[in-house]
Amino acid sequence: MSAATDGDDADPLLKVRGLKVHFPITQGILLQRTVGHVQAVDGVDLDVRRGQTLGLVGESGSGKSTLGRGILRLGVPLTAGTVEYDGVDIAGLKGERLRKQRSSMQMVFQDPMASLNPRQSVETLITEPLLAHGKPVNSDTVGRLLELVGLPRGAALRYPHEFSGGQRQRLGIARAVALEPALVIADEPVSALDVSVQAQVLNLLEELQERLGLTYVVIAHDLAVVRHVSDVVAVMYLGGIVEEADSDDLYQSPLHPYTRALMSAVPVPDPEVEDHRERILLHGDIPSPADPPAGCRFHTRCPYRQPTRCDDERPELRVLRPGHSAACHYAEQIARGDIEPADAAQMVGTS
Amino acid sequence: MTRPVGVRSEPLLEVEDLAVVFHGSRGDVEAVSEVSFSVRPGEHVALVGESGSGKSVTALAVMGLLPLRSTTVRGSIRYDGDELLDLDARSRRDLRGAEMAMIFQDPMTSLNPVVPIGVQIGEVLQRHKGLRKTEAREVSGDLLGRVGISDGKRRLKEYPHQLSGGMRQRVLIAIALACEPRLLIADEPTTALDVTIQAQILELLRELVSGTGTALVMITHDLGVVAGLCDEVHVMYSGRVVESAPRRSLFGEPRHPYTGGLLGSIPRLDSARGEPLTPIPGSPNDALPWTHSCAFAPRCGNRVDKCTVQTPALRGSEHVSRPGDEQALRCFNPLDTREAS
Amino acid sequence: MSIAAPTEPSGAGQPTPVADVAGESLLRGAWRRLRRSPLAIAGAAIVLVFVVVALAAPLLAPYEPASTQWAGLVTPQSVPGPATDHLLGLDSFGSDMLTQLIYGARQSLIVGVVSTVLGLSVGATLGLAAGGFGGKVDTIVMRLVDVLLSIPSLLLAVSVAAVIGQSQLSVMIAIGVAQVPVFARLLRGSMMLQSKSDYVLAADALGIRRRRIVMGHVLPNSMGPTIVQATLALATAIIEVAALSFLGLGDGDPAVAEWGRMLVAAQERFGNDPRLAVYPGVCIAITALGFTLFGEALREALDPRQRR
Amino acid sequence: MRLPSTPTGRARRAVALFAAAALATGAAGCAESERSSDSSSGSGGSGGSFVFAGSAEPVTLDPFYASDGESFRVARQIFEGLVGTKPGTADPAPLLAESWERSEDGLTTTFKLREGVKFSDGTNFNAEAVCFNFERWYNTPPGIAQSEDLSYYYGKTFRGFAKGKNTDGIYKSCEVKGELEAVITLTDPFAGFIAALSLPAFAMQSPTALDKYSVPAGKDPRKGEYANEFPTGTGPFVLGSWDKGSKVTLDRNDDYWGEKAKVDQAIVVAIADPGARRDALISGDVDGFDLVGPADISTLEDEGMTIADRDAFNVLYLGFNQAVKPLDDLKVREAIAHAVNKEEVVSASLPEGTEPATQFMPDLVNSYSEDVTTYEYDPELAKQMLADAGQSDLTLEFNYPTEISRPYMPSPEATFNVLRSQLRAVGITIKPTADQWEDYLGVTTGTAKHGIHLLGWTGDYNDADNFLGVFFGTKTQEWGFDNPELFDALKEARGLSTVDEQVTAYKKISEDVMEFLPGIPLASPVPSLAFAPGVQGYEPSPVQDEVWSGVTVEN
Amino acid sequence: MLRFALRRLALLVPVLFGLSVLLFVWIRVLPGDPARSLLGERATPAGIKQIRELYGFDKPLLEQYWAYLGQLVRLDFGSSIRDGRPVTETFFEQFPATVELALFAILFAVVLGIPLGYAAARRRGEAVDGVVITGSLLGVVVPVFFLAILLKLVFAIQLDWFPTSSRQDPRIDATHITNFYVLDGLLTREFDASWDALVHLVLPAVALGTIPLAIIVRITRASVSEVLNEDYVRTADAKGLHPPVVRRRHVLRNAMLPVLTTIGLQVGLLLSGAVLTETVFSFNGIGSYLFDAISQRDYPVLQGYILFIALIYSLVNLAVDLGYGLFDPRVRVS
Repeated sequence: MSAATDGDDADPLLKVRGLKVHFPITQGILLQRTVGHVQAVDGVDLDVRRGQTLGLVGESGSGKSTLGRGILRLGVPLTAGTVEYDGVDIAGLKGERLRKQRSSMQMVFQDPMASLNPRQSVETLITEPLLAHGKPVNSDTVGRLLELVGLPRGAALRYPHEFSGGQRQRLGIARAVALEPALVIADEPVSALDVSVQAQVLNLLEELQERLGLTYVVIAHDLAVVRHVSDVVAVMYLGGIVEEADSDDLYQSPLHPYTRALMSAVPVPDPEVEDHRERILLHGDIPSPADPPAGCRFHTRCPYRQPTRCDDERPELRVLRPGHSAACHYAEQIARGDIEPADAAQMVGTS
Repeated sequence: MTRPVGVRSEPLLEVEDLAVVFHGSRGDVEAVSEVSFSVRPGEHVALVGESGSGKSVTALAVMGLLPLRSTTVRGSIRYDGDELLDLDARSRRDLRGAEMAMIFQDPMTSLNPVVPIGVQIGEVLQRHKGLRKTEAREVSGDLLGRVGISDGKRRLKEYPHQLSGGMRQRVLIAIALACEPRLLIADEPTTALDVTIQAQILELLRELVSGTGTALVMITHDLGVVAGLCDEVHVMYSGRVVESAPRRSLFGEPRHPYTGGLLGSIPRLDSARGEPLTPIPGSPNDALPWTHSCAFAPRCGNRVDKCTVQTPALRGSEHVSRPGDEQALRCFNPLDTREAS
Repeated sequence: MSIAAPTEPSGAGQPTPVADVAGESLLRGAWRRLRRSPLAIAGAAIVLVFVVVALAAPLLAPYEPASTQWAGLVTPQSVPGPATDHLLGLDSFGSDMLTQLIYGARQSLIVGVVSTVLGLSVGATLGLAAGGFGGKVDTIVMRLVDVLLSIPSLLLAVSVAAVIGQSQLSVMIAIGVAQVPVFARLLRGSMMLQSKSDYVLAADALGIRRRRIVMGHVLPNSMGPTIVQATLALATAIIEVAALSFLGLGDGDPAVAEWGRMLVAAQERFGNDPRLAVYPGVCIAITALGFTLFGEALREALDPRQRR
Repeated sequence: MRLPSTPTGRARRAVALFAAAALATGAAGCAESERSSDSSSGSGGSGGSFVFAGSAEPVTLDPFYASDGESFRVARQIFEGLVGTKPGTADPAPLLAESWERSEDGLTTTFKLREGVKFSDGTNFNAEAVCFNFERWYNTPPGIAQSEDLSYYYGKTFRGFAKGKNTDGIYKSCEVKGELEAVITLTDPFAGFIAALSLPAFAMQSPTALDKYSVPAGKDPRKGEYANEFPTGTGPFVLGSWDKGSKVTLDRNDDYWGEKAKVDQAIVVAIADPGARRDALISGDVDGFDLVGPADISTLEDEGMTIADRDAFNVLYLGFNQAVKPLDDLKVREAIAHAVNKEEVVSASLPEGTEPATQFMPDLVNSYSEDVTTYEYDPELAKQMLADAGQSDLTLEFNYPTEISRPYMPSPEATFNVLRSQLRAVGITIKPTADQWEDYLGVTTGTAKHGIHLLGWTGDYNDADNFLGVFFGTKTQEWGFDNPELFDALKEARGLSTVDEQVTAYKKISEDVMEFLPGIPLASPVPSLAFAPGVQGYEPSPVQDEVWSGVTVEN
Repeated sequence: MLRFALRRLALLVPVLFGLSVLLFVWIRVLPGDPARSLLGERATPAGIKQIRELYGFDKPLLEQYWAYLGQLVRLDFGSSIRDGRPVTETFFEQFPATVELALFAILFAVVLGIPLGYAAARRRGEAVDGVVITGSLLGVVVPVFFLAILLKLVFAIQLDWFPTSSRQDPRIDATHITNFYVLDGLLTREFDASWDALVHLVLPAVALGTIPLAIIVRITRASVSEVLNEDYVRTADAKGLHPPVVRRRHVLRNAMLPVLTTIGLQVGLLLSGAVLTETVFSFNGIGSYLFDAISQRDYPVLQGYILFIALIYSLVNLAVDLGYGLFDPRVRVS
């Protein structure tokens, strides 16, 4: 959904405009001199509507996690842009005001073990944020929350290391929802879990969304996971969003060459599909965000790259059809099949 | 599948009733037992399972890489008809890297950080092919080219940290294939990589192995990887094989509740949005000991009373709905295929 | 001498992230591992005996400490040896050797504990300030620590002792001060490490106050290496007392019941009466061994890598 | 005597500026045989080398600017003065001067010089050289050279220089009366003049060499080329090399006027730690060493080493600070004197052969008195006297130095320890205050804040003023008393022109002092040297006037 | 790399400056004064005053520091108050001795420690491991000076295998160029002098090297057992390489990194230990001279030596960090 133009809905809960996060690269003898920037997030516009799930997908170095943390203002300094939450720009918040703001925006971390203080009992883990925000805590609070995430009430007195990975992630979720936030950003919520456990957590997230009316931003590298949970999916590449669309729309007809390549690369556990699927293999590695290519950031690996324009001009995220935008100069032509991939060998059919 | 499976030749590798016991300070732990499978030249076989299922241990046992001091390997591992477990350490070393090679999961840690990659490739050539240093360098450069690293000669001097993850995995593949082994074991070769890179590497593997008659044992937790690559799939749970079948049978009509559960719980890119997932309850930690029960019983939707008191044996049969496909199953109450489909 | 180098033997100079293991009940896990290790048991036994002897010295010792009433029996050439009324003989200054050894344990305990507590409290405060506030405070504190660390610890102790003069207090301060930079750097290092961990980020995300994050999350999880270091510092202190005595900077009273002092006083009689040096020397070594064993075992027990 | 303030206690005194060791070229085990073959190039006497270990490196080889024993030890081999000492005593004897004559008023002394003496640079020793030396001393440039640190003995003896802050010296002139006759004139009588000239500081040095290698004024004269490489005297040895931080090698002076040295070479090394010196001797690394620790004597004897005792020319005392009550009470002081068992102090902490002292000087000093008041060891009496003085519950601060060993005080901690047990026995509570040597000196001699303390002195030459005058010549914070009578008496005695007059005066003073009892003289500990069995001909001297020309080393 | 070195060197400047201020104030806070120690037990107040004026100790502290700083800028560290010798002269005369001793000590520790640690790691939990670990623990709990005395008593006096003290036999007339006696002997071809100096080094080096040995054993053991579990060692094994190649190229080369760091950190420990060891063996290094400077308040020596030591300590650690680059290419690039 094109953030910039989509006005037919109620106000989005979260509205990000022109967000940039650049980490300085410094060197120098006594005085640190900045010699460059890692452009982790470089100009992102994003809207998240209430009660919906936005999926952020991308490979390593795409800036998806930085974007998530930037939105939460979590240890990431914003270089530019605004983050409007519920109509209020929180990009400039600091100190106590930022801290207070946190109760309405929460985060679920990738590694449930690392994100829980091993010295705290489950009870403390859950009540601590409540107390920090002056929310009432009674004898039932912890039990109720544990039940909510599918853990036994008795778990309150135990410690994180006594739980399995899936259960720990449930704890992390319980802690996040304890503050009754409206927005939850889940950063790779299942990637550290065993395959057979991932579905449990995904289902729990969905269930909570329904029961609590949560709005999600789910960040993941696994397209299938994102596809499964999201209403809207934004695909990131090298610090920018290259395509954003309704989940089904995106998967059925991706418009950006990168999205196409990405989706074609995901193996499907079905021999019938695998044997007949066409794959687009991308050349080379993802460039470094410290030194991103000029023009379209994807042009170095793009099979549809066209002379000069792709190299020189950075494409804007454009609405190509309702609720579907992409940042590609030639999206329409590619979709129509007017432009063939330059290197036929890159297209691999496995059967 | 366009890959020629070839005639049913003699198995290159035959693992029979393999058991691996770790001797730890808290007593012995049987990490793997009753594992049998075989691989023919040119055949691609997958061992699939979650962490702790024993798939990697099985691979290490085949390679002879388990620490001698703290492990006992029982059963039989025959390579080209020879019993590997009867060989001395030296003879096994002679096989490793030459006849059989392995690619590891994490390209970040599997290369020695302080040795140039050229040396790391070259040393295996020097060891097994008796090449001299300069010759080894020459060949190493070519190898890098073959695994898709352009300008290979120049990069021989580089260190692992100067390469991206995908590059490193290519280097590891170059090392593994340097002596044109007849058996290649790939242990989660793409897990640590990004999706687009994963596709590159899988394609590369496919390319390098196909047509050479190299037997491939693919170890992975990712059923998607298996689906497009392997002929035969062995699903492991808690140290034992619970289901073996040709891939079409296995994916089409899984019989073991665990296999079925796995397939049902993974979100698929091609499934419709909102299609509910049916997770397997509990976690792999909940496994029971195989000794008097089915390890999967606590998490099993098809559990019957027998499951918690008796150990199911692995029984081979012809697949119910795919005649001609041999399968093996360790279950008292397998999924009804008609129901599953 | 400082035996406890500030680094871990196990890592490349980085403090071990104990946090991923040590929770209250994880301490129980550590305790379980400790109990299984024979070295830890031996260490603990030595420490226990030592502490009991130190505390019960008045009950165990046959005479008063530093009672030099037999000083006249000692000559430059000889010291009366074991006899029925003096089971281990006299020491170089005419006190009962056994009594002196027993009270020496008490002295070592006092010096060890006080100096370690001193070094720990000052060092940990500096480390906490550096790790907690970061920024300028960190820079200033760490520069100071760098300066202190650029002087070998014994020299630091020697110069401190030289300023304060010869007394038990000065020895304790000297040894304590020499430990300050070690503790400061160690705590600061593990706090920095912990600060980067996800649970700190998570706490921040939950809107927990910075103070509470530092004091309630980062600090408790960073204490592991510091506690280990403190145990090792006790061993170091006991040996360093002897070194300071050797260099003439110990407690000024020659008759004081202090092992290092006794060892040093006996040194000139080493050739003809080695007993005088060997007894206290062995006491120092065994006690230091006890604390070292215990500390090393503790380190291993708290080390997450041991759990693989 | 001023000894180097280098700590020479047990341990840290390990200023091993040089040291000795086995000539363990091969397997270290065969050190003995190797050494003998190595040192057989002698042309006269027994040949070979004599390796001697002192406690510190010399400060300088120009003895005029030295005041430490280690510099003097080397200087005595290279240089000779007009006056020497009678072997085995502290009494002056002719050396480069064959005789001397003093005028009635004690102001003029005429020296008749020995004939045929040459400096080792080949120039003649004569009256001109004598006057050159006296003038050189008198004209010491102001500044660092005149500091007490450098020209200590000249300042003490002649009390002033030609230029600078202090020009009230007693030196007036030196006159060349002939090739071999020089006349020295003083402005005030000074009975100890001749004895003082036996100090190595007043040794005769070659005018030619001094001129050649002269040190620019203002520079530290101890560090010049002369003092380091070309000290030129008339002695039985000449400087071979001074390997800084390692050793001083002395070669035999083959042109020596007297009996030539028997060894080819004498090597002086420094081993600060007495225990290490002992070990070095036992293992054959050195042939002899000075300042033997009392505890080591029996060990050394067991190992077959020879111990040579010097007659004690020192005194160790327990001082009272009368600025502190009740030490100002004579009764209390006497009580303490009766409480001290000197015999036990000697047996428990001092070298064998040491005699308890009765007064503030050793018996070798000409003014030693047999009639001083003595205080018998009588603890009961002591208790009674304390009770009488109303001090039966007396607490005293007891200052003593640690980690230091002085010839008069080989192990102060042990001495303190035995004294403490004796004082405890009469009911005195002791509050021990220990300090390192330099701090200790600061506290006991530079402040009024101390109680009873241990200190002493080693004499330089046979002159009671060198003891009594040093201790009680003026009001000091060490003693904390003001006794103008005593001060005046000492001043007067110093000015007496003949030795006989002086002896009478000093005996009287000594007796008075022992009645006044400012402190308790404890003993004159015997300083010992130790030698390997093959060493012969070393003559110990109470004032360390030991020249090694007669030493032979047999391996 | 060069940039890194320069940066580290530049960082030394404020540290050393801070240290010089700290030292200056610190040293003058010490009670007692150098005049007293110069003049001994019969010093007169006038004599003391004279000395204080001569050396400017009567001037205000700031003025003294300013003057000192002025000297420092000209690289003049002043002269010892005790013996008048320039600080730089004595330092460079004695420092080679300490360095020689420390080098041999660390050599002893490394040559013995790494194989022992390796063996213990390979046989973790077995008897060999137990013996090595217990031995290394014993190594650190015996006071250095006590060990030194024991060694001397047994090997120098009882068995007479080694000399008891000093750096070289005084009877040897050796030429000294660098003051590293072993090296000097080689340079001048006076091989007997070189050998003699070497023999003199044995006991002190063993005494001084024991604690580093114990620490190196333990670090090596820990580091090797960690590296043995690394994936790349498994990769090397999977290549079927010969065990010595695996050990040398893949295990030791990586396991040496923490050992190297530790060796760097030992420098301080060695200097501390050197004070004690030099004392016992009358080994003429900086340790004992410096120690006496403390007790005698020899300000110039104290200041100069400690600054030198801090500088050298920092430089050694810098060198170790740079040396890291030789072993670890990851550091080399950054």
